[in-house]
Amino acid sequence: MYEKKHLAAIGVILFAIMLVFCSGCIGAAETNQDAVVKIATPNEITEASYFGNYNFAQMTRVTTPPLVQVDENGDYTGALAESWTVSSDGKTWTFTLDSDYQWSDGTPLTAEDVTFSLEYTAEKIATSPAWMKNATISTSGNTIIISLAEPVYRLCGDLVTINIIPKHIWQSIDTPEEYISNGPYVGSSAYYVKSVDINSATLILAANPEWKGEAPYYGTIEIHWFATEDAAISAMLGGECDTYWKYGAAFPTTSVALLEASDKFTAVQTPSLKMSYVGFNTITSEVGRNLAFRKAVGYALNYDELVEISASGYGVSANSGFIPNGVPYYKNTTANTYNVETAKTMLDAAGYKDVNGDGIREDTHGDVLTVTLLTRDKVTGELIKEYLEKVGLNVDYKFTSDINAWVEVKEAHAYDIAYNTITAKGMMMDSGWATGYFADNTVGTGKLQNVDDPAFLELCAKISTTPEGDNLKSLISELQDYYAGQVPGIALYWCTDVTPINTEIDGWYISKATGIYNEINLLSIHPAD
Amino acid sequence: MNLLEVADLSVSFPGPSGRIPAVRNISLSLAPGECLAIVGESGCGKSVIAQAVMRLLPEGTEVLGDMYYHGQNLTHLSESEMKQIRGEEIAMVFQSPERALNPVIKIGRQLIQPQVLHKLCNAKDAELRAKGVLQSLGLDADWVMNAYPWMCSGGMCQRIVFAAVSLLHPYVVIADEPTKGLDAERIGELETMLSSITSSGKTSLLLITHDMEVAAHLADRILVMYCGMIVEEGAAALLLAAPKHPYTRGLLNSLPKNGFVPIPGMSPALTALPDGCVFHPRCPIADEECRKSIPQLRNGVRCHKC
Amino acid sequence: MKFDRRYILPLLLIAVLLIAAVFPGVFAPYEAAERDATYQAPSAEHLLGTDNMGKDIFSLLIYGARWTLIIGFSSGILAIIMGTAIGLLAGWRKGIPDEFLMGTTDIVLILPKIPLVIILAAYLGPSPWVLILVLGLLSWESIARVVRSKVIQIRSSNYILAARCLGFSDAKIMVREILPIVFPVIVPKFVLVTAAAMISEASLAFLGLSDPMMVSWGGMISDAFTYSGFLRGMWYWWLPPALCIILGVLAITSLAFIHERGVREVVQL
Amino acid sequence: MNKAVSRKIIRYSVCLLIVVLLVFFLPRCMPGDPVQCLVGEDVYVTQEILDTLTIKLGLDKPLYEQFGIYIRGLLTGDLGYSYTRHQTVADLIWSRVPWTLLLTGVAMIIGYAFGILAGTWSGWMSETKRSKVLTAFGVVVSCIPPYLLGLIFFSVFVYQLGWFPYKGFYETPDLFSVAYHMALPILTLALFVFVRNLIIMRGSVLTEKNQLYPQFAKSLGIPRNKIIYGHVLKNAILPIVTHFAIDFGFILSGALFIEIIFSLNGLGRVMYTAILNLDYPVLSGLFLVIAIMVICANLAADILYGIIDPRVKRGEEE
Repeated sequence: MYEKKHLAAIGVILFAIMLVFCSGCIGAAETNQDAVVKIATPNEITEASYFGNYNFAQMTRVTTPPLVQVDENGDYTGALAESWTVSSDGKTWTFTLDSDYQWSDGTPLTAEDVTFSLEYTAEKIATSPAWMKNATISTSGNTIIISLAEPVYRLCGDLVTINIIPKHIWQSIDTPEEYISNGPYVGSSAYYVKSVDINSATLILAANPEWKGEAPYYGTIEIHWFATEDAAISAMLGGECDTYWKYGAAFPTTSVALLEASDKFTAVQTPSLKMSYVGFNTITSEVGRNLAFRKAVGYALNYDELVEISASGYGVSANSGFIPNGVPYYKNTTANTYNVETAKTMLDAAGYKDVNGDGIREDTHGDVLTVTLLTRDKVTGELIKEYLEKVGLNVDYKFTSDINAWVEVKEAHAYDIAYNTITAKGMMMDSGWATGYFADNTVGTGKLQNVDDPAFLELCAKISTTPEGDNLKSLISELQDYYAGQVPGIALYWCTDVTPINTEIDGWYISKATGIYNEINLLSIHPAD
Repeated sequence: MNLLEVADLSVSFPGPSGRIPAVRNISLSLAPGECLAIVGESGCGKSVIAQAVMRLLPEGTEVLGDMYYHGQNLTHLSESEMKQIRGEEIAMVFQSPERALNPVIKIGRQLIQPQVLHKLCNAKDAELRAKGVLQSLGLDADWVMNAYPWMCSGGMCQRIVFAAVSLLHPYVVIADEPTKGLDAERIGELETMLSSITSSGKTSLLLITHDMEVAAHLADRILVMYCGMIVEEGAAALLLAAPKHPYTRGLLNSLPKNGFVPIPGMSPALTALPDGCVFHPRCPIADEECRKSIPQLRNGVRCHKC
Repeated sequence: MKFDRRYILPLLLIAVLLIAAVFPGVFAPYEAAERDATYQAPSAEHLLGTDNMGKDIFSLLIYGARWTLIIGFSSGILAIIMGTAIGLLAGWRKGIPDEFLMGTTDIVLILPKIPLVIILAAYLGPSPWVLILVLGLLSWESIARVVRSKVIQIRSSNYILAARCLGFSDAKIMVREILPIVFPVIVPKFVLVTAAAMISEASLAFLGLSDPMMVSWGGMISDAFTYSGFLRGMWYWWLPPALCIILGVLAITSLAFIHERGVREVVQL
Repeated sequence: MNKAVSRKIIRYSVCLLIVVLLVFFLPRCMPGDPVQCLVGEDVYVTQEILDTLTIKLGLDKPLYEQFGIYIRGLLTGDLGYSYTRHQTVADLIWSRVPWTLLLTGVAMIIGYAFGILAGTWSGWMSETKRSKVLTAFGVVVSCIPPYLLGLIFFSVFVYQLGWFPYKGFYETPDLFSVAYHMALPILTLALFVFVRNLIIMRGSVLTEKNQLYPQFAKSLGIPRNKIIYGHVLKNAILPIVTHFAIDFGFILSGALFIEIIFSLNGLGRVMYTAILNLDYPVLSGLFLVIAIMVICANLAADILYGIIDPRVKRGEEE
């Protein structure tokens, strides 16, 4: 008996390894319909609306996968698409569908569904990427050809967020954002959404009977959402849930100590694509436009303490080139250093002197130099405020408790310095390499978009239209030099992701973009022997 | 045998500096069909006697002495046994009948409930009996039964309270200051009702009042109290015709028909009683002896000079 | 009037809080912004440990008294001024002010205060002043009522009549003769409003509707809740401010209770 | 209908009018673009939607016409549209109201029943040690803000002891599961209601105890329990009914906080999410609905008062 189990486990592990390297290959394991994995999350679904609720959309992505997804290294790998090619001019993208994916209600998944999904998203969803509106999409058998008006090389970055949905269900729904249903939702991957119940705060995924790929071990995946991160973590530690997941975020670093105290969980640390930074308003702010000022601020920030306090030690001081070590085309630029005296000297040199000797600097007109600091993180915001005050700046502290109020101030350019974080997904978006957070010609809520320098925007445009290769490499090197030289923002630290691993389950696969809640992981996890 | 016998009753209340004596060494008896009036100024402790007999005094009150009803010692009865005595055997008519009735319960229910609880009859009969009594008291029974006390006049409430008591056929009725604050007409009406209690010869009335005239009209015997003590007792006719104690004389002199002559001075506070005879500061004939020693009750009067 | 011994304990407690609020620097071992290692357990150095930013919790507790009490007392004072003025006017003048008072009573009573504060704070931005204004402006009605009835009761009394006959002006009579008499009845109302405002402040801080730069007890509890103080079992982080709120409110309300004898009024959230 | 009730109704109507005016004027008097204030701060809506909204709400017309449009909308149940949640505010609120009312209602029934009984007992036996302990407990608990009470209960009974579930109204939609999930939130709220009523009732009974009618009832041989719970309680309960006016608003607010702490998806969480997103239409609608609920509850209390106390004019004297 024992041996049998053992063999099965080895088989599953072997399969998982195989799956990692070649998704879509056929194994022999079977789904245990009674087995359940429970995931705790602080991401609340407030409406059972596939398009209307952001969190719900994130949680259903594994059941209606996009064409491509992000793997554990941050590279793109196939999801619904088995493979894809791009023409050398960057205008024609061809995707071949993986035949494993079939709709859970028995309807075959066709290229027609993909076309419908892309067009439907472009038409109905306000925040869809601009290229979609002008793209021509054609199909042939199980291939989809996207023809673009302008070359787009970072297309995959956008495609990872566009779910491929069943045409026969959605074509009759005219206002997708208002459509509410408690399920089931037809899915195409190994799982489909069986039900969502906002009263019990539970989303239930069930194994897709039509799935042609390797069968997952768990027949049911339950996602339970809680009022706070703490409640979710304590539910996990208390054994109510098997693991923890939060969209766009790793395990809260302040609670990692608890994981280490628990014998059921271990904390796995992985370098993250996430980071935090301060950006300057280089568009309308007088000090923000002053390079000397920006450089001086770079010396005023205590990077070590920021890692220690705002990341609870789970982070690494960044360098001025901004892009985290581990991201393709990383460049070793000068490291950020903390030196109050240098900062003061540089501010003096920039003309911001404390003339009247009251400890606060005056601007070039002789008025008190007031710097507006925008933040939505209480802890980091307070630290930065303190650092700025230490070098003699008068800080007007604008704390907004939520993203929307933050966005309002940001859009109005009513700040000089703003604190912000870059998500793993955000790092890849737009022209990639965090450019979307700076370029003022992008759309999106969480980005500062604080640079309108034509040189920068041109560089971004070039990057997005350059295929991978040496050309791109030199452009990205140039980009990092721009960050280091022009200082549109200062990287505070690169995050280290912590993922709680339940030692009773094996086969964990942690994606760079979505953590453990990804299609590959759901297929590979199985009970540990 | 006497219906009610109170022997050597003393009652004291807890005060901020020691106990306050309200009633001291009172003894009295009540024969069937008899009306005994306890007379005295406000605060002399006469109402305390009534509450002591009914055992209605608040917790913390010290009650010494014995009270016998039909030879049964009331002081030793449990609360549930006492509950049987109250209303059915000994009942009480309070002053200000408007306040004695529950304002938010219909009068009918207030008349029916006690009868049912004492198992005198079932609810249906109780209603009929209540209506009968109300009618005999000259009230519109159907209206009253469905009315609330606040809808009734003082006079009506008085009759209703009387009805509530008489419906239980008690053997002793204690009327506590029934005439306080009433006008002459209502006093007359009340006297008629009270005198009807003793008319059968079975029920006794313990009348507690400050009003000598009411006592004169109703009582067979009169007991005069001053500062928690009996100062004089005797048959009503005799006592009224020839009062012995100077206080009794003073009370009679203060009646309007006797010239409205008030007793000089005020009753002392119970916490600061004078030495000797408690009445001596107000007594016209007091002497050295009165100031020093407390007189004993002899031949129905407590006075050194009589 | 004899001094009631039961006043001693609550008054002492309030005095301690007041002193802490006025001179926090004297008692707090550290400055409010001073930092050390984060998430420390209580030690001789940090009596109640340190919070997520490494701030000394004991010092924060002392600094927190200030805003909590300012909000409480300012609302109380505002309500007192409104209530006394309207009550005096209504009781003295009868007529329109009186009608107005009786008419607005139900309305002011019914308006759900917490949701109102929330909607105002959402529109106007989180600020202690919104809280003070709303709580102060919506809590005057019970004060106005007692003042009014007291004024009606005494306005016909002899010495007031005498004062009027002597030709004193209304204003003078009010200030000289009536205010001292209504004063005892408004004191308990004042403390009840104060207590209610302290509770409301703590509740709003929990919703994130208080100024983040303002150290208050409600804010500390909210921080402990947000930065996993509960999860880490750091009771010394959230329990002391919670106790401070409870004891502060208790001390203040018990003044009213003792004053009113019958425990009739309840603290109003 | 008698005069007192009609007078109350007039006052309630004025109250409702004030609430409506507040909700109407707040977004329109804020600095900046009223459309943005009506939509909520920074949700992504296209200019096209903003333009249709301006026309629909008549924002280009004078205020009185806007008010007319607004009132017509209200009368047809239109509370606005939440662009952050892609739902009409009315749908959003009505779908959550039953749960909040369930929480509030059950907690109030428990809290009121036990509070009244215990308060009566405690008032009648006010000299006993047990009554004093209970009263002290009541006063202390009444000084704890309801959200803190919820936090403490959550921390002790859920975090530490694990006796109750972490979230949700149920696991599976059946009675047992709902009861298990709602037990702790209801108990928390009920405790809050309980102590308030305990204190009011105790004071009220203390006053009634010294009246003559309980003495008279006792002298008629009516047993103590019948006097306390039959006679005294009926009189002493009147201040509870009077206090209901203030209390219902507080209890409802308390329920909102408790929902937030216990992850119950009722009006409280709707409010919390709306605060986080500065979703003005939802906040305004919620305020309006809560005000209407409070007014209805007060109307009910007035009618109840008339039933318990036939002298309705006594309420006027108070």
